[in-house]
Amino acid sequence: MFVHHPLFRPVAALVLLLMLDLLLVPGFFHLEIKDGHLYGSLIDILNRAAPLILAALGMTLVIATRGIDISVGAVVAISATVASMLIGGTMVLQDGVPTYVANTPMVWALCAAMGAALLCGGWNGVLVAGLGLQPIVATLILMVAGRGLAQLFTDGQIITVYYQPYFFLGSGYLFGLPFSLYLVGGVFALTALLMRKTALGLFIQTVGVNPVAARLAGLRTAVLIFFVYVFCSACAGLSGLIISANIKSADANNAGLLLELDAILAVTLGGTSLAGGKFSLVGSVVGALIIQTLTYTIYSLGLPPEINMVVKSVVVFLVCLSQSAEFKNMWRAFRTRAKANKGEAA
Amino acid sequence: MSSLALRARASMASPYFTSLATVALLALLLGAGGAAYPGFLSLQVLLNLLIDNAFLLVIAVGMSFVIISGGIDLSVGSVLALTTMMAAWMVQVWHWPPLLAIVIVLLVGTGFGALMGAMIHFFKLQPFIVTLAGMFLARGLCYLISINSITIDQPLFVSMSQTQLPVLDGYLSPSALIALLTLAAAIYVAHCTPFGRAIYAVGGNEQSAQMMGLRVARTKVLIYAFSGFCAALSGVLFSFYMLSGYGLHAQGTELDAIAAVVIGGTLLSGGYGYVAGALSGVLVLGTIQTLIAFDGTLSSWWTKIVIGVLLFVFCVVQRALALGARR
Amino acid sequence: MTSSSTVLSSVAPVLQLRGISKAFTGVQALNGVSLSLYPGEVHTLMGQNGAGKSTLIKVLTGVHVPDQGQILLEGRAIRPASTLDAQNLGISTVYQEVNLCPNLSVAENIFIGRYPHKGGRIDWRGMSEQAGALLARLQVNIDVDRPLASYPLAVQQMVAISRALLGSAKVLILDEPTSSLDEKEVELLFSVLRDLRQQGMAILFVTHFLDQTYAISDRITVMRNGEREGEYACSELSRVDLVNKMVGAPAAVVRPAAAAAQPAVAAGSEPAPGRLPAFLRTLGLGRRGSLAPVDLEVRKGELLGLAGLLGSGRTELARLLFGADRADSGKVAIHGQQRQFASPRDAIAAGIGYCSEDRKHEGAVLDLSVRENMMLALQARMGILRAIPLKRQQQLAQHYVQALGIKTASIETPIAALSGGNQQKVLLARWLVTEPEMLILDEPTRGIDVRAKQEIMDYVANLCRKGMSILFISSELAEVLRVSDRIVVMRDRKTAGEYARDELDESSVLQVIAAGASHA
Amino acid sequence: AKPLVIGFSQVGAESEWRTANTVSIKDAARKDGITLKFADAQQKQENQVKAIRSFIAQRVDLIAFSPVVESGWDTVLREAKAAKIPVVLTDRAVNVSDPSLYVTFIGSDFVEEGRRAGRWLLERSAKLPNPVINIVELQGTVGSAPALDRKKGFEEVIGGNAKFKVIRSQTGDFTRAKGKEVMEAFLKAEGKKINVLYAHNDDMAIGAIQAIEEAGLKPGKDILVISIDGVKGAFEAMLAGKLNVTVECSPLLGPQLMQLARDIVAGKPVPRRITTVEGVFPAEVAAKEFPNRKY
Ligand SMILES: Nc1ncnc2c1ncn2[C@@H]1O[C@H](COP(=O)(O)OP(=O)(O)OP(=O)(O)O)[C@@H](O)[C@H]1O
Ligand SMILES: Nc1ncnc2c1ncn2[C@@H]1O[C@H](COP(=O)(O)OP(=O)(O)OP(=O)(O)O)[C@@H](O)[C@H]1O
Ligand SMILES: [Mg+2]
Ligand SMILES: [Mg+2]
Repeated sequence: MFVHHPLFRPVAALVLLLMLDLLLVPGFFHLEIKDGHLYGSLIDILNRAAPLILAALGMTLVIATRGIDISVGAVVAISATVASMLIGGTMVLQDGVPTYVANTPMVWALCAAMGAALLCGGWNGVLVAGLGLQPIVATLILMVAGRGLAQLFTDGQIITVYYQPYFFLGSGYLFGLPFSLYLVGGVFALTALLMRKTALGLFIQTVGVNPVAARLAGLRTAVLIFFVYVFCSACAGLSGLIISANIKSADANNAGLLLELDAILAVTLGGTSLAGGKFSLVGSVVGALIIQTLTYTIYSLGLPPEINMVVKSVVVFLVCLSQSAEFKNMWRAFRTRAKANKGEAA
Repeated sequence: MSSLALRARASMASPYFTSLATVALLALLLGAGGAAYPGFLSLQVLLNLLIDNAFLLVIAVGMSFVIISGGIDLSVGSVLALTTMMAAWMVQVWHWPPLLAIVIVLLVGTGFGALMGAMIHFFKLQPFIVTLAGMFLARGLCYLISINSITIDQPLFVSMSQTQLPVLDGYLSPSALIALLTLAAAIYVAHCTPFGRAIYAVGGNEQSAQMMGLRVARTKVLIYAFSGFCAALSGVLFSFYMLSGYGLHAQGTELDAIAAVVIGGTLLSGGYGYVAGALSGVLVLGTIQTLIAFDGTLSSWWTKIVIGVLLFVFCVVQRALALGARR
Repeated sequence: MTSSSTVLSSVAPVLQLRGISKAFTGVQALNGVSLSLYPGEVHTLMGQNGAGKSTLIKVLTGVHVPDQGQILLEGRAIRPASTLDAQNLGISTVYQEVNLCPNLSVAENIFIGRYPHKGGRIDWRGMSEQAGALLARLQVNIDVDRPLASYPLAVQQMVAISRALLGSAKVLILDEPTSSLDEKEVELLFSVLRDLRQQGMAILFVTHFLDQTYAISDRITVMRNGEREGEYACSELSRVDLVNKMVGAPAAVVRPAAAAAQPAVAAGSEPAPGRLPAFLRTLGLGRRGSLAPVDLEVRKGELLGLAGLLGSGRTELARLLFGADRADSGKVAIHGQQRQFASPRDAIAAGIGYCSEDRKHEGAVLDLSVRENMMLALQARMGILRAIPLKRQQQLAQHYVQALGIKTASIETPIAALSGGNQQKVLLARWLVTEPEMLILDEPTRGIDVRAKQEIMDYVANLCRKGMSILFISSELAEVLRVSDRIVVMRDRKTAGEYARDELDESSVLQVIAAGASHA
Repeated sequence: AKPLVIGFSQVGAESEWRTANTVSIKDAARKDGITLKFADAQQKQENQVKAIRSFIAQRVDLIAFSPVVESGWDTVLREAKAAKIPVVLTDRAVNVSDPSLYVTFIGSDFVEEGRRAGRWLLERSAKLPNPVINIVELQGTVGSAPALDRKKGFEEVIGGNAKFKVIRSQTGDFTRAKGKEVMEAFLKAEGKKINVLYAHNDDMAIGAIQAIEEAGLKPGKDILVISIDGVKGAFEAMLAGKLNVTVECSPLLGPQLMQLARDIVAGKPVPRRITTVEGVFPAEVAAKEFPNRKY
């Protein structure tokens, strides 16, 4: 029965939100072809959700091992700045005519950026798996210092990029759809494959549920934990590229600010427990979409910015409640009692 | 003899030991500062650590209860802001008597926490998410009250803010005193009352605690209520400190508090730790900041990096000590 | 039906269960079970793994809410909504899985919830003293101020019992309290229970040991497949009948445990144990503060039994052999060549498997399914990339579910939903699938019912005949004697002698273990 | 004589503008041979208070700081006064009960910047044919001083005028990413109705411009774009004809501050309020101005 499927509730929540938009936001589902690609609210949502989805995917595995990674935002900033600085390019005025020049070949720049991200992941991994620090503190270190590093590279300036091919990552279109979607799809497929076709999924869950048993069963717990942090940072790095490519610049101080919170939120909205163990990649994707749709809805409803937070919190509360079996039971009990009372009254 | 060795091993590997390590390292940090910067070890600088971090200490105390019980509370920073906002609004705009205002905000904070605790326990929701939502809500409510900052010139608040309790040739603020009292009370509760022990039990193994017939529900709700109360109290201290209510106050304080608690030797996984650790944790963070302020040459980003590095060195040394002890 | 109830019918029952039913998703755990408990009796609940004993207990102590039926305490209908309610009503319970807080001290684990007070604050010293006294009553002499986690399962079991004995209850319920205790401890426990019975307490007792059942109980209620098979006076029911009633169909004749079974290797044409080639040999293997240096030889295809009292260091030895703890002295040689075990991986690579005594903390991965739990060790050995195809996994899982008679809704049900004994079987299967050269079994039959126990041990003995070496640790001397080819006795964390199986019998081995007759 | 010691508490490094401000002050100090104790507050008022306390403890000759927010400075400033350390505010005012708590305030006036933006729109709109002008506003961080004041100033000017309608106003947190994201939503919701975009800083404007282009419209033509700060990026946008005007808010307070510090310590009288020279740069003058932008 699909109603009992763990994914039912998150998906239902998403659908509900979309329905709301359908009613309140005129032309929300309206899609048109603009210079050769799809254009409309839904596309925007998917496009903007891309970085969050990536971060959430990485975070899912970390959380499955009973860990947490709050350095995601910092890693985003780092990879964004590294890429942007290397590609860079400056505008020079040649007798009044602005012209653009690029620095490093893009491939190298991207590799360097991802390399930096992997380094960050390795760092987190060593702290957690190697030294056995508590995940939240271990990653807190990078969360604080990472942004500092990024700003150190850029000297606190916003690095603006003038290099068309790079923009393609963030705002380019392929077969009418945003290119970032293909990136996300790729990463998702890869991860799902790893979980299905290899024993990785099983091992990660085991480590999350019962590390002692895992060790006695002969798992390399340390290696596994190390891996998930590296993976998480890699995802963060990639979303960093998308973000910076999208705004054609890298803002070391603001890029991916608080992204970690949204990512964790997405994972839990997707039905994965922060206590580790069973996890759902699809769930996390849905969770991310819920968040982005909500943000977008707030913008397009034209609500005053003061109440953004309240709305967001209320929705989160509701989604959580909708996922709590206990709440459902109590609700039922309440309803039946109400009915009974009516019966007596009659 | 072997059992003695065993005991020694156990005790040194215990959070008790890590808390001691924290204190030792703190002393080291202060010593280093004193050596590097003239006037760093002056009494007033040390007292300022307490004055400037009084509000953080109070939050950290509440946070230790939550963390020891195996939970987490991200809403504290926002609740703090909300408290300052409400207090300011009540005394400045509605001209309510300050004490009434303070009582009200404390009640509101406590209720807010209790509500979250109830959701967490009865609906089996995850603390992280519930309190995260609580964090958004509290901030949001601030803006609903007003997006401007409100200056407080109410006499009581002002005097609380500007009174200086002489200590030797330095002085301490009333807030700092309140914070220390809170800490003392919390330590008593944690180690000498059934409620306090129940917190540890729940943190050790909630299901077992239930099976052993402890009032898990009541305990958990109370824990979050207490954390809410602490957040509100520190909000009051904060409004003494700043003499203003503002929706953007104390952003990210929840992380500082968590860091302080963990540095103080409490395990995030719950069950192990000491409320007293909160103090050492807070002082460590405070000292790091003071060091940077005294140095006075660091750019914004170097500030971040240095904080990170110091945190790192700290955690690693602490860890190494614990491991070395276990060997 | 039986006269026993008429005997007691003069007295009113303290506790009555009427037509209790409880269903979980997929299983009808209890189906119209009735039971009456009289003051001053020890009432034993027997049944195969998964019969519904623990569930019944959980229902009447407010852990589960029954779907149907009612509970009467002294005639009044009660509905305990939580264990606390049950306690307040005078029902104190020791559950099957030790339910204590590992982070609290032993003393606190006994007293939490009902601390002795002095002047508004907890009276710590008084508490420690009382706790010490309570444990001493069971002759467990440990430092009660150390965290519970620093003691092995057996001790934790004792602590749980002491907690239940604290305070004045009308009804005492013990769900397999003896599963990890040995004769000595059990005897101590029973003497305590007898006192309580004298004082008119009603005791509900669950065990899988026939001897214990007959040693202590006045009446026996047999459960089968969630239903009450019948209630009998202990005196009127022979062992064979009892087992038949538990199993249902008349079972193959049950050998009284003491009687010698087929020794693993003696059968067929294998050479006598003495001349078997060694698989593993240790020289002065030890670890400071935990185990004195041990010389041990495990031969190919033999079943080596480790006997000893609690705390004699058997588990420690096993953990060292498996690399779970690092040895700080001595050598291990596999097939004559030196090995260093830095972690279980190394041991596994060398063909060793280890089934821990603590299934809850060191074995079961509760969220995962029966199949996944079984595949874990094998998959770990094969590495991450070479995933075992699902088909193969299902075959294996199905095979062992049958071979070990595991009672589960399906191989995909989470292991948490299985009964204690069945979880134990799954964990055994986890290691059997890896087909190790040597298997270390630490209390493998803990909480497994008579029939299954025998089946399992015979299954294991069979593997021995096929050439697997087995190191068998059990608190049940009788069983060790029954199945082992050789027996190594441990005392005070060092080996206290080695004996061929026919050198020893119940009495002599007890001597060696306790007093320590010098090794001939 | 021993060199002058100034303790300066900066808000943070939340924007290019802020960084330029920091750089200017540091350079100026170095040039004048003044020892500068610099403390970064990571956008937190409590950190600024801590920093000021430690400056007092270090007995610096003068304390300067750009407050995160106007309110809540009484106590610590009293301590400074008690320690006889003069205090200078840069780029944001504070409201304290006792005006003698600080010597002077040097910096720009956010409200005035808002007004200037408004006035420019008034003039420009004269040339526009359409009867009503629909404006969308990208606010700064909710509750932050510049956001509040720039909104206020702008409304003061266009408020009374029935011709102008602010149809959407949402926060873009002063960042390009948010600016773009929000603008996208606006465009979907309002489409071609939008005539004018008023952004509280250049970064949001730059982000929004991208959104406008991706929507197939021409920023600067189909939609007039007004922003504040006047950072390099804005000028580049103006050169490309995508931004119509940026109201300067000069971060280069360094030299003035140092001079001021010398005077104060030397006991010379100084004015209570010193506004920095700031201009309004329409696209027309951008090319001329661009080369001599330092930030
Ligand atoms: N929480 C649960 N969810 C689903 N099924 C359960 C649960 N607990 C027990 N069961 C099922 O109920 C049946 C009875 O379990 P129970 O633990 O009462 O058996 P038992 O008699 O205690 O067995 P053992 O002697 O091995 O402890 C088993 O089939 C088990 O799978
Ligand atoms: N009855 C007891 N009294 C005091 N201490 C005990 C008792 N039983 C066990 N211990 C403690 O148990 C620890 C070792 O027990 P452990 O179970 O590891 O040894 P073991 O021989 O494997 O026991 P088991 O028979 O349960 O396997 C020792 O530290 C000892 O202090
Ligand atoms: Mg059972
Ligand atoms: Mg053992």
